[in-house]
Amino acid sequence: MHTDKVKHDFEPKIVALVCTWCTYAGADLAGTSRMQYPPNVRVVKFPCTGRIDPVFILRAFQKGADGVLVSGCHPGDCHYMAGNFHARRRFAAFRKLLEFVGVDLSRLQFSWVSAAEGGKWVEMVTELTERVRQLGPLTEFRELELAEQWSGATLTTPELKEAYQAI
Amino acid sequence: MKHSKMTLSAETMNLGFVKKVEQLSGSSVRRCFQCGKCSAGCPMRSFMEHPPNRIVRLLQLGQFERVLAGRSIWYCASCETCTTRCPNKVDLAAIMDALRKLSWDAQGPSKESLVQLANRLFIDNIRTYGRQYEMRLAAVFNLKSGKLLKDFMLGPSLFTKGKLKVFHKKNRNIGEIERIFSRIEELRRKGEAT
Amino acid sequence: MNKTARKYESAALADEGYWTSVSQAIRQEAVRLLEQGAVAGVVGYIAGRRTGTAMPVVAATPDQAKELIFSPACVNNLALYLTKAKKEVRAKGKLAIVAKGCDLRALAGLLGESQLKREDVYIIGIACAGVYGAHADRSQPLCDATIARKCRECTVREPTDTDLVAGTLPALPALEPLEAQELARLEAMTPQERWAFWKEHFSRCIRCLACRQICPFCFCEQCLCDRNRPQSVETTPRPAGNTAWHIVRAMHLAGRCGGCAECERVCPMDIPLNLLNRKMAKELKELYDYEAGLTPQEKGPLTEYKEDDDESFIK
Amino acid sequence: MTPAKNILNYSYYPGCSLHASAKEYDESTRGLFKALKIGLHEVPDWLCCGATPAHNVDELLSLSLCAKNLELSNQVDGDLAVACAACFSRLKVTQHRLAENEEKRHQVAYALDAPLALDKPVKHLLEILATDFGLDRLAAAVQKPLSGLKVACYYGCLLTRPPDVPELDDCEDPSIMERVIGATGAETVSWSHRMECCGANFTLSRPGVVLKLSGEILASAKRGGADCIMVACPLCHGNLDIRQKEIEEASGRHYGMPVFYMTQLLALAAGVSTSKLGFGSMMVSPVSLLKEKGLL
Amino acid sequence: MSRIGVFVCHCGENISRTVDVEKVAAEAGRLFGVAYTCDYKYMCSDPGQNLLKKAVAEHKLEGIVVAACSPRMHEKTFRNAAKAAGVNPFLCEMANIREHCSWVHEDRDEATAKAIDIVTMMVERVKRNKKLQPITVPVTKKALIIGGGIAGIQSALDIADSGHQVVLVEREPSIGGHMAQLSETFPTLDCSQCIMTPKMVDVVNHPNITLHTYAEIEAVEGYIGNFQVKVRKKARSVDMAKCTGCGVCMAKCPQKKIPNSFDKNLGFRPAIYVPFPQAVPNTPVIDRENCTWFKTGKCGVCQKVCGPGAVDYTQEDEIVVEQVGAVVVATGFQLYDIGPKPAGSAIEGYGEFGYGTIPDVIDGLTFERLASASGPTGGKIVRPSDGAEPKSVVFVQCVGSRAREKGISYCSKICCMYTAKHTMLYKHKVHDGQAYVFFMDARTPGKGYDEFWRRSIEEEEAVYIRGMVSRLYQKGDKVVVMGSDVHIGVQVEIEADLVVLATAVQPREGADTLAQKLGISYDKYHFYSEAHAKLRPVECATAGIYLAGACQGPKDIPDTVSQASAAAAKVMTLFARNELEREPIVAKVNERFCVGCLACRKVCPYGAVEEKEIRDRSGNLIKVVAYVNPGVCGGCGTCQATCPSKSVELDGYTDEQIMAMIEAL
Repeated sequence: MHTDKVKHDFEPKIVALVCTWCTYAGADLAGTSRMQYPPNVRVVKFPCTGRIDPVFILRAFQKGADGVLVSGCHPGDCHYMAGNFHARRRFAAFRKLLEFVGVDLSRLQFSWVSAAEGGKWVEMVTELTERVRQLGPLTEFRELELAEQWSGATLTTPELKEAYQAI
Repeated sequence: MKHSKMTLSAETMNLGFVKKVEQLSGSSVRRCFQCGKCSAGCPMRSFMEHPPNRIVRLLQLGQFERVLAGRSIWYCASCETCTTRCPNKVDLAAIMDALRKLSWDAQGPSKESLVQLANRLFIDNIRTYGRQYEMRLAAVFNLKSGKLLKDFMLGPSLFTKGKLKVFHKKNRNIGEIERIFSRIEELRRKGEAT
Repeated sequence: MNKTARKYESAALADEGYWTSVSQAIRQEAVRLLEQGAVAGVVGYIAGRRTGTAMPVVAATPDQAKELIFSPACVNNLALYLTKAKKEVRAKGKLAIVAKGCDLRALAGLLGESQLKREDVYIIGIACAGVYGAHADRSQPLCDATIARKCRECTVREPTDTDLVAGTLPALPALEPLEAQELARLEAMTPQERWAFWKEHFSRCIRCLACRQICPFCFCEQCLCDRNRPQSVETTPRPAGNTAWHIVRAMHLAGRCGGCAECERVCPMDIPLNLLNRKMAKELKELYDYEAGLTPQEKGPLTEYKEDDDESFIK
Repeated sequence: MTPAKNILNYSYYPGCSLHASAKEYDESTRGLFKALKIGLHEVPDWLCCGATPAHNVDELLSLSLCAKNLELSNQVDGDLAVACAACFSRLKVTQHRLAENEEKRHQVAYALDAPLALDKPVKHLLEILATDFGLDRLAAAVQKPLSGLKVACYYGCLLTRPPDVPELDDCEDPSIMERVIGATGAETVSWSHRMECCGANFTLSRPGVVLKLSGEILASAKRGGADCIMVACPLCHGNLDIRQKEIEEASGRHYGMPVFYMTQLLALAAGVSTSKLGFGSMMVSPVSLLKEKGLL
Repeated sequence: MSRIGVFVCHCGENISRTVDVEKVAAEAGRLFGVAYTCDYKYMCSDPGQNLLKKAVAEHKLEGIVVAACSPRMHEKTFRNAAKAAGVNPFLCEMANIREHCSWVHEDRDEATAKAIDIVTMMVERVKRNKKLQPITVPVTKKALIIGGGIAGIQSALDIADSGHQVVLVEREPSIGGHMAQLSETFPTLDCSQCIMTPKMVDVVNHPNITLHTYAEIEAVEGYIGNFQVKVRKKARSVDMAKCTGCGVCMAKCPQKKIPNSFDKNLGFRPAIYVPFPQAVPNTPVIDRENCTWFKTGKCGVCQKVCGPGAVDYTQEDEIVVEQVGAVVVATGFQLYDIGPKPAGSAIEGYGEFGYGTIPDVIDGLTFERLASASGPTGGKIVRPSDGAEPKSVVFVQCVGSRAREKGISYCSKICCMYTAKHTMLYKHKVHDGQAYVFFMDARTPGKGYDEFWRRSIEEEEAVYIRGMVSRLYQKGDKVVVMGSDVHIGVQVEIEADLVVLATAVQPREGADTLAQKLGISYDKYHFYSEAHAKLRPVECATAGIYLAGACQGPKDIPDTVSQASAAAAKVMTLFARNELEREPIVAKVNERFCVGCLACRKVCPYGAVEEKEIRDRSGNLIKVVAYVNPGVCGGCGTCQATCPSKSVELDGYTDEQIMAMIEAL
């Protein structure tokens, strides 16, 4: 797959939040089948997608991830019966919120990858990596991290400016 | 008739007829579970109003008039595909033979006359000459079916290619052949054969 | 925040008789309840010292109850006083509470989330014409120019499932849905524009957490955002932490928020917080046909599921 | 290799068609067997097997006619060689049916007015060539290899069906024709309609049926990349060769596909004089094809 | 400060071929808190494990990261090694640098960089891992079986034979269930009662089985190994200890014309009765609704004639409390009723079949009673309307089943076979009769099943007609069946003497109520849900509760018996241990901060969350919080993701651990 290795200017950081029963096992299968995919992904294992708090996704973006993949068992296959059903609603709502706040949703991918779908895991990781590579680094959160609360430029009234300068 | 309602009862189901068909063909009719494989592979399916599986189905319900009235049995090419592939060992080709025989004996409840005519001439030829003479068969068929000019264009070229013999002679043993025919007729008269 | 020039009508939406009759009904019931000893106190409003103001009160005696009023200045969501966050009020025993439609939705939510038992509270619902907005000129009556944005599109003016309804709703004209328009404006923006919009707002946040304090649903004893092991949300008022706070807050309120917009009212930095809540409510309605209502529900949209929920966003 | 069976001798039942429309089949068969030094002696006074029309309406007649032929064949030594697929099928079916049905056996015996003599092995030419004679010897006898000729082997219905009767080859995936002609160095193509029905005896009563079914066969052979079709049945030959021009007219497609009897090609390879192969009798002339391949 | 050891495995060359293992070890050594690193050819080998144990001792390691293959491969190996070395096994984690790194990447630099990241993440995680202890739960070695049909009987006998105590609870006055009502059984046509009654007798005679008939489950509390069950024994009005089963009371009871529901109301019984002669226990009950004594206070004949003085009109319902360690639910099925349904029911009846008003239209179970030698007609097949022998019988399959319109989309599974059986029983008894069967598909997967079905057609000459019947109506003394043969596309009409409907198999009424008491889940039809459709077909998701028979889905007798024995085997597996030990990956509530909104309870797939009251020393309620029962918790963590204040945490996957991994990036 990557025999003709191209050096890219930008290697995105991808964080994958996966459940241990399906997607983690699917990624293992990709390994045992010696499939190849971009090395940009870092996997965090959960017992179930039901355990994945939206805060983790937010935190990953804040801490430098350029893309986040969330993946678990197909509906009906959850080891815990219903964890992924709850997760599905939670993520459906959360991505709408992120979108509303102005986050580009093409950096956030949700998928169902079963323990038998090594190929789908490779496809998901490759797709997201390549897509995020095209988008470039996620600068918005990084800029926020660097920004301070007040800068004189946002102060609108002379009194406030004066007060700010006095501090 | 094809679409009219069917009332089922011990009286309306002619199961005796079905037994006769089973006896003549040596094949069970009830075994069929209507998988449709016979119809799926039948080369003549598109020429039949009842596909082969439906013929068997009608037999299962003892509906012999519906079977014999149709042209389907006369459109069977005897290619044996159905029999070969039937998962239940229903010998449909033999059942078709039996049905044609019963229809033939009943003197044509079917509208299909051309195939019956061809068969009749073919057998008559054997009785008369012992062997088949295609020219004669074709000519008489055309004459009797009223399609005088059918295959008119083929005739001369076949002739020049030496494929049609105008003159033909009877077998030396034509007497023995006639005996076969007449003895079969005798058996039937006596009710010792169907 | 909408700075487009608009002509506001200053004609009163309800006449003085309406406000008086509502106040009368509240007082009468409160006095009766206290005299009979049916409740230990009535959570309601009394007039503020300045004209055009009102403030929450827990009337514990019939005399105090005679002071109760209802006016356009009764902006507070009193449901807040029944949550565990205000333990001293609850400790008094069974309470009666004066509740506008939006407050009722909060009460229904609290009932559904085991924070309150219906038998422990006597609800005096108000047929509510609306209350003042955050920056309203309170010398004017309740009118197109002074009414709160949430009230412009209120769907719960007539309370249900209460023990008593105070007042009769006057006929009200249809008002321009400013908040819905603002929501639509934001939705029409590109993600970059929206990011810029919220970045500007969130960077002004001073993390006073008034939004949290005023919210009837923020009844947690330990807020996730105050934790430091692990620190999910940075606590200092820097843009990164502020953004995270407001996202987490909106997420935690999704499927629960009753739309009282108190968060937005109390925000000293004028951050349009209710837009976030409105947005989530809208999405949950579209996705799961869920709406916060006046009746307590066994499960919220994010604590239940259907096997055939939409998953078009999942590959 | 196998010293035994060096001299092969057969009684021969040509059937009606081989004396008429399929005379080139008869000629080439005799030519081939002569070249291979296999004895072939026609059964005297044979009669029509009854073919499809007889069994279609009168099974007893069909059985009786075939039983009579089997009886007649005993006048000549050697297993009974049959060229026509339909005759072959009827003779085999008769042996089969009468073996398993005592009632019918009695009826037929009465009709023939003689004790039944049905035991003579009935063999199709293909079986004789592939098994009795052997493919090695057949290959050794080749004088003019047919290499370069792409042949579509057409089995039709009756060579292999029904499964338990002819016992010639696998009834769904036979290869005997390919193996036999392959011994001459000809290339056989893989194609879809090897065993589909050509329309058979509807050629007389309902030629429209033949135009459709045989048309599909020709189209399939063309798709398979064949230069020509090889058959072992006069009726199939008649439908594919004699009616080919009509099929072309009806479908608007040009095939120009010569249809050989298997023995024509085998005899050609075995060095039999082309004048004895009846190429001139074919409606679709093979001359240009054979010239192109350097076989004429 | 932590002292963590990082062990990097070469896995022969599987890892070291693409990952620079020395570099990974060296980089890991720079991490804060890492006290020791090394790399080794095969960490999972004995020398590799010894290396780990030695390093723990020498370097006083408090946490271990093994960078090697997938934890699914060797986590257990290394956690055992850690345990042997004196480190809590839950402080040992694996960094998957083989399946997730060396095998899927080719570029050595990139793979090495990724491996370092993976190790770093795991180091940060291990720093925050807590020592966890396996959870142990004691096991009460006594099983409760709910339902005394063939499923419950089989389970009860199997468990009792293994030496464990069994409590069998049956709602009806006798055990036996539906199987006791059947005439013959497919595909062997042996008599149902002949094979059933010996088993019923075995139950009542078994020293390990306590039988409660005419009893229902009142309440269930507790969890795997420790259930407390309240059983309501309905007042029988007959003292079981005194009754000899002589039957005089039944003979003398003046009230004799009560339709016997066991016989599908074809026959009658007295007010004091056993449902059928072979009933177990053979002790009558008084049907208080129909008894003259209970209705008017007069009569008392049965009491007067009872020699042992067993009849006791004053008996009251009794609550028995049983402590059990496991529960087998075997409540079976009921047949769909084609009659009109009371308002509020989701399932409509069949107006086109006359809503059950045509007397000669019966269901399959009624036909069983007609054909049964011990049935109300002594095995003679007659029409209910006039008692005449039916000469043409039409059987209609899939009535209610596979009919989404009726709210039942599933296949009832047994009807194809029992209808084939019915045609045979009919033909055996009425030789000149003709059986017709309207069917949509014939579903006969089972040993000898298809052959059986074919026999009904080929030998017994039943006429099968593919197509659903449109309508039934009375015409004189006949029932006109309007159907169609879809094979030939022709409408078919039959004037039948008797019509037998193969009505859908449904769960028992009240299945949902029982499920709520047990805390098990059920599907939209109220069939109980197994934990996994393929791999855990007899267990409920709720630990310690097992399913047997048609309560889980339509099932025939062989399948039911198989499942019943399988459930028994599961119970015996549980009872083979004195204590249950389970991975301590369970959720725990921080009671200090929990405000008791109970969102966790709403999302918990296991029903593991309960309310817990916190009181001060003088007993005043301080607050209500959530409590996670560790015996029931499955460890999915959905509660934690849902909890707004994160007052419930999943051990082994705490926010702290996960945040540390994310932040390590």
